[in-house]
Amino acid sequence: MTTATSHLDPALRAEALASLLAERGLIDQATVDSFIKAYEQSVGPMNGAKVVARAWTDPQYRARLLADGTTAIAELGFKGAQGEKIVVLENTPRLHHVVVCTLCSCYPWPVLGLPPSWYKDPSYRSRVVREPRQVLAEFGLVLGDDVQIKVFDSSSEVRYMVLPLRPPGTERLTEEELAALVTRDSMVGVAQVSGP
Amino acid sequence: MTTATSHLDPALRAEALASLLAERGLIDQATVDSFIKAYEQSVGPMNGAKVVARAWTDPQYRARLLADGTTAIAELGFKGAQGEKIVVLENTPRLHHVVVCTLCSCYPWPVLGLPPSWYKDPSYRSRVVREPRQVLAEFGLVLGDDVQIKVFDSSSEVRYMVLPLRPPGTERLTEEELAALVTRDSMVGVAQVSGP
Amino acid sequence: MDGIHDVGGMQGFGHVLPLDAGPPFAQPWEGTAFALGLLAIRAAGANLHAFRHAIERVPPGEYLRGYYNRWLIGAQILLEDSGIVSAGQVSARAARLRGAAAGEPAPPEPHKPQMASGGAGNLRAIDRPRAFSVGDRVRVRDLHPAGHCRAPRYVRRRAGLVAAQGPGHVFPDSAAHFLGEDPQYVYSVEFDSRELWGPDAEPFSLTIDLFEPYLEPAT
Amino acid sequence: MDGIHDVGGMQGFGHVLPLDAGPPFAQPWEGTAFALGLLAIRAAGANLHAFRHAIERVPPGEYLRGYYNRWLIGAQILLEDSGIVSAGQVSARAARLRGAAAGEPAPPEPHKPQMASGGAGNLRAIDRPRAFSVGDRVRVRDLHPAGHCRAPRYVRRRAGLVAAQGPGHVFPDSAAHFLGEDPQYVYSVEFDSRELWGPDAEPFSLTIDLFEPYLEPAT
Repeated sequence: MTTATSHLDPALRAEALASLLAERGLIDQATVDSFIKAYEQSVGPMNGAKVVARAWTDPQYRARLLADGTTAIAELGFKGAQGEKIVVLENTPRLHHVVVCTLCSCYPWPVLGLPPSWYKDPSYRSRVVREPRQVLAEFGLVLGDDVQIKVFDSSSEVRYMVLPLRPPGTERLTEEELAALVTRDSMVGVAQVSGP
Repeated sequence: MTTATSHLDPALRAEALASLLAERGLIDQATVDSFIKAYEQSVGPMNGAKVVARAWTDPQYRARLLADGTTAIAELGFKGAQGEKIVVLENTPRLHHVVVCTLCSCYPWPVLGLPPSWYKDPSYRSRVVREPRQVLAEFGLVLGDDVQIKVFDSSSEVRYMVLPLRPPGTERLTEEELAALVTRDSMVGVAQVSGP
Repeated sequence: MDGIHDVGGMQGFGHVLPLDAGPPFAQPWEGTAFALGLLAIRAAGANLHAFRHAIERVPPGEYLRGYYNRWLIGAQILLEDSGIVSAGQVSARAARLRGAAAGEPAPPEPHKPQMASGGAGNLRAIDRPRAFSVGDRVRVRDLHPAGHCRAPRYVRRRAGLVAAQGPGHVFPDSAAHFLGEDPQYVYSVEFDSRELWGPDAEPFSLTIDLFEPYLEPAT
Repeated sequence: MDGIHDVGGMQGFGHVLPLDAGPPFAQPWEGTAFALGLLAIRAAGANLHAFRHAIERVPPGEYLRGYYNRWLIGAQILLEDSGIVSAGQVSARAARLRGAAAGEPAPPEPHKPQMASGGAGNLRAIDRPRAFSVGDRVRVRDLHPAGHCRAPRYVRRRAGLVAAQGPGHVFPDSAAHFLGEDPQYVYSVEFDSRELWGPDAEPFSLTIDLFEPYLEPAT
């Protein structure tokens, strides 16, 4: 074992590593800040929400999205790291998809941003492949026995995004209003989209 | 999860628990001290060493020990918790035994006392059932390819103790002198006994 | 329970610790923790299996913080299960011991579990025939218990030979949950290392004690 | 590597965390850690698989101390592997940042690993036929690799159906060790929950992407 094993406060470890890399010219604060800003401001579930809203309102787009998620998502301008190949999983009233990465925390960054804490936690990762119905219920999503559950464990560079059910009572909403309803959790498959 | 999960300094947790149990009359300092003293002073590998030295010098005892370890060990006065049934594993020049408990840290207390740190550590527990030769080499015990290794994972209340090889050059030693050579590590199977 | 305790064959724990012959208790609190564990077992129904299962339920991060830490938290969980202490009490008492003026919750209602016992210890005479003989080829069942179980993951679905017939024994899977002793025969089953770890494994044999319900004839 | 990262099906981690939509970085150091990881990958050979494998080698106790902690230590391990920093340097620098007048060891000799690349990303055209078709019944091999591997323990030795043919893909088991891209076909394989967890399992299906070398025809 290296002394990487000696426990350090992570904030201090980050500062020490950053300072060593800066001396080598391998890091500069502007680059660090740009990475942070990108995922704090530009890349997040609002991207995926636009994809979902478009699919809900444009049947041809929906067909393209389900046939080739990567390309259809790129139409809206979303691509980049962790989005080399994105497959979209369509929920129906009788079929519910939920996505996990048991081995690390793979996640479709271009459409959903960085994964939330619960997705990266060993509890979700360990349990959703063994007792998904129970896990979803703990999250507040109680599915009927007539709903089939498909769990996807993303273990290659293929990334998965769920196309949730469009909630009833949203027939008159615009695409933009629909996008505002779509939550990150619904695109991972641990929640459904509620009406306005 | 209960708040048992909230991290406390273990010394403080021990003090808090002891104080709560004392209020209920479930613990008193004299009993605590007697438990500690027993395993600090009376019960330890010196017991097992006496068993080994007797087996090395008394062929009939050796035969009884290998046939029924529990009874033969009790002849020398050693019994009690974690010694309900003890099986003795005889090393030979061509066969080496090593003992582990992968699921917890089961150990033959009456003959060896409480387990040492390395025995309880996940590294030993995880690795010795997968790469015992490598683990023994890390401990400094390099066995020839002509020595067969048998690993015992003690997962019931049966406890195992290794009868190590008597080292050469000890023909004239008394039983007591022999016992002084026998180490705890040799009775778990991670070392051999060296001559005087 | 497929918990953090089931470490057989796991990788990544690094070098073994040195063969250090230090004292049994490196620090005073470890001795207290040891005694507390024994007294907790006594107070909570004299059930060693329940204590082991409590240790298995120590949160994984705490489990890996050392033996007497998990032993101590295991004792606390066992006592919580029995209504002898509550977690809130322990936290509050700890805060008070550190000088905080914290109030303490009322003690819980004790409900120490009881289980009929066939006698002291774990060895039991069983008056039914054994299912397996020495030399029989057996396979470890593909068990997925939610509760206590003494068949580690690394032997499940693997085939070995019965090397010895062990004693009749209180069944941990039942006893740990205070559901009765349900005595079962134990067998020492020997596995070839390549059956466990593939053709590139170091050559050795692994013997482990398995309860009759864990085993089925290997076909 | 059968490490702490392979948590699928493990028990004892407790309730899931709440569906909290907090900011991406709960504390400033987490953002720094995130960026450090990306920059460490870049500095150490642009190999995401090697970074994943570094995270797998984070000591288990540290691994369980949170995502950005393991990400950060993974970055450090990757940089140590490449001779860009040494662990002693990091500790010493940390001590100095805390005000200690500690000397620092000399920087190590960089030996950034190189691997020929067939292009950006991980998707690759493969000009040999596929071994499996949609609908084929396959079994996950009983793998015991010491290194990086993307077949988790919970699917090994289990049989499922090929649900989709995925892309050709750089093989993580090779690439993570800078041994070449060795592209392989990916398959989405669907398992019945009872095949994974026994007859009492919740009814559901589990689909996972597996590389061709992980699979064999199920008999």
